[in-house]
Amino acid sequence: MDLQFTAEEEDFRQEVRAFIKDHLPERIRRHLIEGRSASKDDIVEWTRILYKKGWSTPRWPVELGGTGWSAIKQYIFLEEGLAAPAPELLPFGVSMVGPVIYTFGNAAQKARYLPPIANLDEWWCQGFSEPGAGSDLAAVATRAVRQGDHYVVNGQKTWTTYAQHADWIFCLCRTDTGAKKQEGISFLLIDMKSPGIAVRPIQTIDGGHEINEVFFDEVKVPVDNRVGEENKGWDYAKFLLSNERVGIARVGTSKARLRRLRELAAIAGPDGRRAIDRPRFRDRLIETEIALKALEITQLRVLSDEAAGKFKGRPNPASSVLKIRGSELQQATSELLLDIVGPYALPAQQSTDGRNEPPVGPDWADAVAPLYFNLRKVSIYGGSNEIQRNIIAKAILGL
Amino acid sequence: MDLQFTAEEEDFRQEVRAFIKDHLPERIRRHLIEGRSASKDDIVEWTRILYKKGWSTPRWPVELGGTGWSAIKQYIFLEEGLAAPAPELLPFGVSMVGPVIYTFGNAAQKARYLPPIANLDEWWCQGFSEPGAGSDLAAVATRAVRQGDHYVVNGQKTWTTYAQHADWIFCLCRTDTGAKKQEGISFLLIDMKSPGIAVRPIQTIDGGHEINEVFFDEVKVPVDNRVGEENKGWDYAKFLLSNERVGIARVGTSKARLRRLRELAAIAGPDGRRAIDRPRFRDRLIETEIALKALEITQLRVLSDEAAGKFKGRPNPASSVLKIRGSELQQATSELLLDIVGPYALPAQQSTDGRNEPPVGPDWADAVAPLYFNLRKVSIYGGSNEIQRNIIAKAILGL
Amino acid sequence: MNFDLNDEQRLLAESVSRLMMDRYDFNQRKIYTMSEEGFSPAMWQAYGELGLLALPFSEDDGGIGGGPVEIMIVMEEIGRALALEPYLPHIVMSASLLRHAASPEQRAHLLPGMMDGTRHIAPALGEMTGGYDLSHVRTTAREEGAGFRLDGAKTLVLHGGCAHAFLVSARLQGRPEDQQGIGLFVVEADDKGVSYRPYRTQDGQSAAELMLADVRVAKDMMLACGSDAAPAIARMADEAIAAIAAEAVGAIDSLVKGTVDYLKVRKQFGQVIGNFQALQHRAADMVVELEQARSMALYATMMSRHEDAIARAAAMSSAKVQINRSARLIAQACVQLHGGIGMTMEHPAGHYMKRLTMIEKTLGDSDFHMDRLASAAK
Amino acid sequence: MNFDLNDEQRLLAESVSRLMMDRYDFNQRKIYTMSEEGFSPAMWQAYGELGLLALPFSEDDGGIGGGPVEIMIVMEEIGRALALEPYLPHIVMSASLLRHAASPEQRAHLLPGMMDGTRHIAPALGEMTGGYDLSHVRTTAREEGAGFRLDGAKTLVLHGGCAHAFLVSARLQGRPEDQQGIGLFVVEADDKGVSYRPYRTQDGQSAAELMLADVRVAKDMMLACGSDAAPAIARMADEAIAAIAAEAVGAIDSLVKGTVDYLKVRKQFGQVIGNFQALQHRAADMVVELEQARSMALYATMMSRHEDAIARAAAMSSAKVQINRSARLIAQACVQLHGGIGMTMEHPAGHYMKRLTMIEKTLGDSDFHMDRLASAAK
Repeated sequence: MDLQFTAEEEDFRQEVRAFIKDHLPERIRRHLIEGRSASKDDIVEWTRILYKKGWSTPRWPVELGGTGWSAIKQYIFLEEGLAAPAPELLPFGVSMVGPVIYTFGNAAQKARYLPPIANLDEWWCQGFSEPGAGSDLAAVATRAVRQGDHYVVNGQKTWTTYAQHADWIFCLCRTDTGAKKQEGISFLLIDMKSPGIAVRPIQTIDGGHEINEVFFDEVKVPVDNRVGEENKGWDYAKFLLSNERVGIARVGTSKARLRRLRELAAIAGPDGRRAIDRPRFRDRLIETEIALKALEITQLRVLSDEAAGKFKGRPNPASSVLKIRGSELQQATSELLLDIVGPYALPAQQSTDGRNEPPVGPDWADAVAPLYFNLRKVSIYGGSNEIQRNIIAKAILGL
Repeated sequence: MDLQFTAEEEDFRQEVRAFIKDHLPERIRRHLIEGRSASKDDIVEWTRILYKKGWSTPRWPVELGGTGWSAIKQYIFLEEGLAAPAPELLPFGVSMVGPVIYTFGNAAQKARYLPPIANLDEWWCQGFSEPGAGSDLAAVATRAVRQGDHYVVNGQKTWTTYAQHADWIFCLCRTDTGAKKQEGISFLLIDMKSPGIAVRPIQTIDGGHEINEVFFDEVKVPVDNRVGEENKGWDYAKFLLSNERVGIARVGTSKARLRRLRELAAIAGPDGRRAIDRPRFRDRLIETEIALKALEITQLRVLSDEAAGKFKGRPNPASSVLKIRGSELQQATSELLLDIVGPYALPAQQSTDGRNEPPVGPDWADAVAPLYFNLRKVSIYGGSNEIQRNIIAKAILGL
Repeated sequence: MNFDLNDEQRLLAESVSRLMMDRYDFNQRKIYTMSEEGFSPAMWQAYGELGLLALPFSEDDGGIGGGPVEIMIVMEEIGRALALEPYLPHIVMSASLLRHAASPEQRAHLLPGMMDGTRHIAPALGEMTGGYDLSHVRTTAREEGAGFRLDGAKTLVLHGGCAHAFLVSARLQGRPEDQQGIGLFVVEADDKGVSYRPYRTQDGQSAAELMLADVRVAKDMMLACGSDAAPAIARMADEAIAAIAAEAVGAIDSLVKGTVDYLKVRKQFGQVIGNFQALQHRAADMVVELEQARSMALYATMMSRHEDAIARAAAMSSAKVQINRSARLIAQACVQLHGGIGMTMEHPAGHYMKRLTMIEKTLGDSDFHMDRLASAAK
Repeated sequence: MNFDLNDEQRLLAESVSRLMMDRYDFNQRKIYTMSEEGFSPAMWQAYGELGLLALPFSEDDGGIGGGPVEIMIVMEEIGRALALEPYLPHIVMSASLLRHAASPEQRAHLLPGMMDGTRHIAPALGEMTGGYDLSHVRTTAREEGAGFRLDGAKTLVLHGGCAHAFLVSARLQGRPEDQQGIGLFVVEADDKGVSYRPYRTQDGQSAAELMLADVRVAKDMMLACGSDAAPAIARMADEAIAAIAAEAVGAIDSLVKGTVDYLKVRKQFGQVIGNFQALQHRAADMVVELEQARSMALYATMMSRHEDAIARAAAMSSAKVQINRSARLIAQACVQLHGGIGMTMEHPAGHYMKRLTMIEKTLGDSDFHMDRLASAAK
């Protein structure tokens, strides 16, 4: 047991940190540190900078453009990016459909789809959730009917993040309605420019537009766009979902936000008082810092266990903690921001009024309530925290 | 809507308070305020003082010795007793079996059993729970087989509070094993001196001895000792349980404990610091006070609704809160005590060593950890808080 | 002690409830939010027709003479409907200030327009440097000629954009943090030197920053309390806390009901999700929080006109802490139980969360009130 | 970075675990608690045979040279078994003090008896007026003749009743709260003027109050650090926090396992209660708390010998706060899930709760450590 980072790992951290410092546009960093979302252009710009460095698909196999980094280095890279903060790599390509394609796809699919993911020349979105398939993800109702060398797809996907930007969508579609729920699903890659696709924005309560409904009306999809075998799509979906072990806790994001809170808390507010001098706030801040430190160690334990090949085939109890505590702590940091801002949580974003006046209250205040509202999602998506508790109870505790 | 106590109610409060002040032995009050349990002798002594005043069975019908007080006055009487603090009336007689007897019993039973309850000449205990019937109270396995004018009882009861002091036990016994779980149960009054009864103490982690197992081995019980009809005992049990609406929250106890905490927090500890000057402790104290104020109002609302005959036949949402929040707040106050005492929670009661030295640390310190341990029971007994949440979900929310 | 409504109060509750039912469904509300005012002027007239605008004013002043219980009844229905009209600032708060600080003549001058709905009068008390402390006043009022000259700025004036006049606190003497020396002035929105910047708030309502530069106010437009307005302002804040607590309870109650209804229809894994015990218990916990909040709103109502300012303030701070806690816990739980749909603008749940979050931030957040209670306890 | 045990460490864990399995079942433990010592002297010998008593001492001193990971391994097994032996105070804590503050000659004098299990040496540092602050020392050490004269009292000396000698902090100069001027002295239990009052603690262990009245200590029985013992005491406290954190994790882990097992066999309403989703989720929450506690115990182990005293203290305080929180939440949840049986002396659950509650109270409760973190952050 060696609980320190090695010198090599520390060197690597410095290298990553220096690279980000030198190459991340300050405009983007500033935007993110205020709790605002990265724009499409920001993400594309940063991904291409990383691509040039060879860092845009770090977990992929080396022969496909991966870095060959150890799990710990992957973690350090991820954390430094979140801590900067830099935009996150768009997960739908790099972490989701990319691994499915290089694991289960054929040679033509790999050649066609992987390079544009790496350079973000093509933007992907995820077509899993449906109105009737939320926590019960296998309840897919969208149909794909084989007609010659095409499938004809009809149905609806929802909660589709960034569908408005997307060139492609990967979809779970039901290809056999007679089979059991988890069987009879196929994994299709669908060009968003296909006739019959309509995207309807869903406005969320934070005032943002991240998610959409996607409607499929007699959409023709070449059979060549199916990954792997027909009716085996659920296996690929499970592979995809289990792939997102590290990073889901977003420890780096929460750390960056806590650092920001420390800074803000040390500045006197308009009333001349510093938040850090309010014992109730200070105690909650410290308690959140402690919980986050614990989660960070938990995350390192999971990485170390993975590297050591432990828990093969069965769930690591520590990994189950990542999603639950990680989402809770992201939310907790946004609540601390909400509490530090005081009455200036009230004014809504000036930009929505089309005016260009200075904000009311501190210049970071208008992003605070929207961030709080927005982050309610992290305990809902990616398997709600209720689903996570079911998983712990059943898979880990055997209840 | 009139949210103030009436002048008459305020006068009544003063009368009760003055009576308790004048008549409650200081030795008993001191003992209770330190968080220690009342002894049998304390309870008997205080009950007889109340009996002389006509206040030992306040909720009973006036013709049987009740006071005829309004619900609000009942509440005031209860609260003043808990706040003093005075020993609580032994509930097994006054609040449990007494009402069952005067509601469902025959004239001979009323004449025989009620007067000794009122003066606490006879000590009752409750034979409901069994090893296999905890939350699932109707799963009674103790058998009573009719043989002529007797039942022969075999089985075991557990968690029987104060069985070691008891003259009588009221028991749920299965008299028909063929019927559904809730049917086939009878309500028997059993003399604890009957041959075949054995009481085994259960020592709890607080070091106290409140509860017991009671074993029945071929115990003969006259049929005359059955209350009401054979096989209808579950109805009487439900009546008994629903009778304990007010008081279960023990708002008065928690109030008295919070007052005590305020006093203790204002005294410098051995390290020269006052707990009230520790912001974290102070905030938790204030938050608990606020929650308790809310619960007190909730309790008054329930009383007012009852007096107005609201929610007849269906549960009052506010009443469901009483058990859950009431038990949580009792526990919270004991945790505050645990936190105020610091390292002097560690030494165990000197008295158990048979020594007679002054305690280590403050003279109230040795009772703190046992109280904390002991009060874990209040979220378990009387229908665990999990059961209470089931009740809210099903009976109130219709889930 | 009795918690029952009398016949008149029951009637009031029913008529407000019916009005909201008829004219405040979710889609109508959406249309109101998109209007220029950010609420419905027609509804404001309807409030007037029901007598709600005259409710808190005494019969001597031509009002209805409703007390805290009546205000509670109205505010609870407003909360239930997520109504957008400026009833809290322009009626409850302004009426309280005028009741405690104005002369009968001043009231005779100001009230008729408020009661018939033609004039909105907004309290403008908070300042950037004061946080939630309304007795912190830097805006100055200097006697000049036959009146006063006001200079300064007021912040977060609720529904300030549509106000015809403001009740402005300004300092006649002393330092910004002094309790003494504060006067209250009626400033017309079109007075020279008055400018304001209205904006929307996160909950779809609106507020404004108010700037006063060399604004002349006639002597009789200083309220009758003279340079001792702090007690009236404190009373107003306490009454307003009781009112907003009732609004919060109405909103919470409605949100919990909607969530429980959703649990009964939303199916996953082949059954309604309300069958899942973990969700049932979460719903049960919401009931506990709701009932605790309801009790503290009642307590606030009961104590809001208590004569002992210290006891009153302690009660109000306690109530606000409980309300803030319940609002946050329940809003979070309800959105969670709805899943994604609860985060969309298309579903009411998120709108309740937004209003409840802003209620937390209005009239003192929990840190502010805990501080008040802690100093009082010292 | 790697969290795996090496082969030797794995062997150590297995052998301690086997010892506890063989000799520390629940009934045996009950017998040990009823003995005069409050633990098992035979077990202490068994610890010695396994090398545990020599574990933290350096090879130069004749020990095994185990580091914080080895201590963590042993303490975790002690926690799991609820073992009663004074390993924490008499080995972990005393060894740390001697490592940081004694001369090789002093160690040569003191260690053999500790390592072969014949002598118990108990740190006696806390004082009534100091709370958890071990650098608060009123006990005085005055130079007199060829040695020192000690006067004062020490409180809550863990397992002080069976100690053959004490490591006593006493002030050579300065005020009680000064960091400077503290010396550490070896005081034999049978020295003239030494008296103590042993008592049981709530968790079935024991402690003692130690009184020193005109106790003469020879010059060479003052540890080598002279009048600058505070840093050594602080290091000891930090190492002890790492050790007790590991004990807590062992206890919590065992308690959670036992509770989950109980959920699988206890039947109510015709099924095992582990089928009820609300209880499943409660169990899942315990896993989350357990893993967080485990991570912070590892962090404490990692940081316990960090050279930067400020960073080290912050890490230890963070770890203790997390451990205290997890210990309380999990103990409460586990007793609740057991129902009545969990509150009886006949079942292990309550005993775990008692030990975990006392662990909260040892080496600083959460208020103490939050205060430390808050002052550090200022």
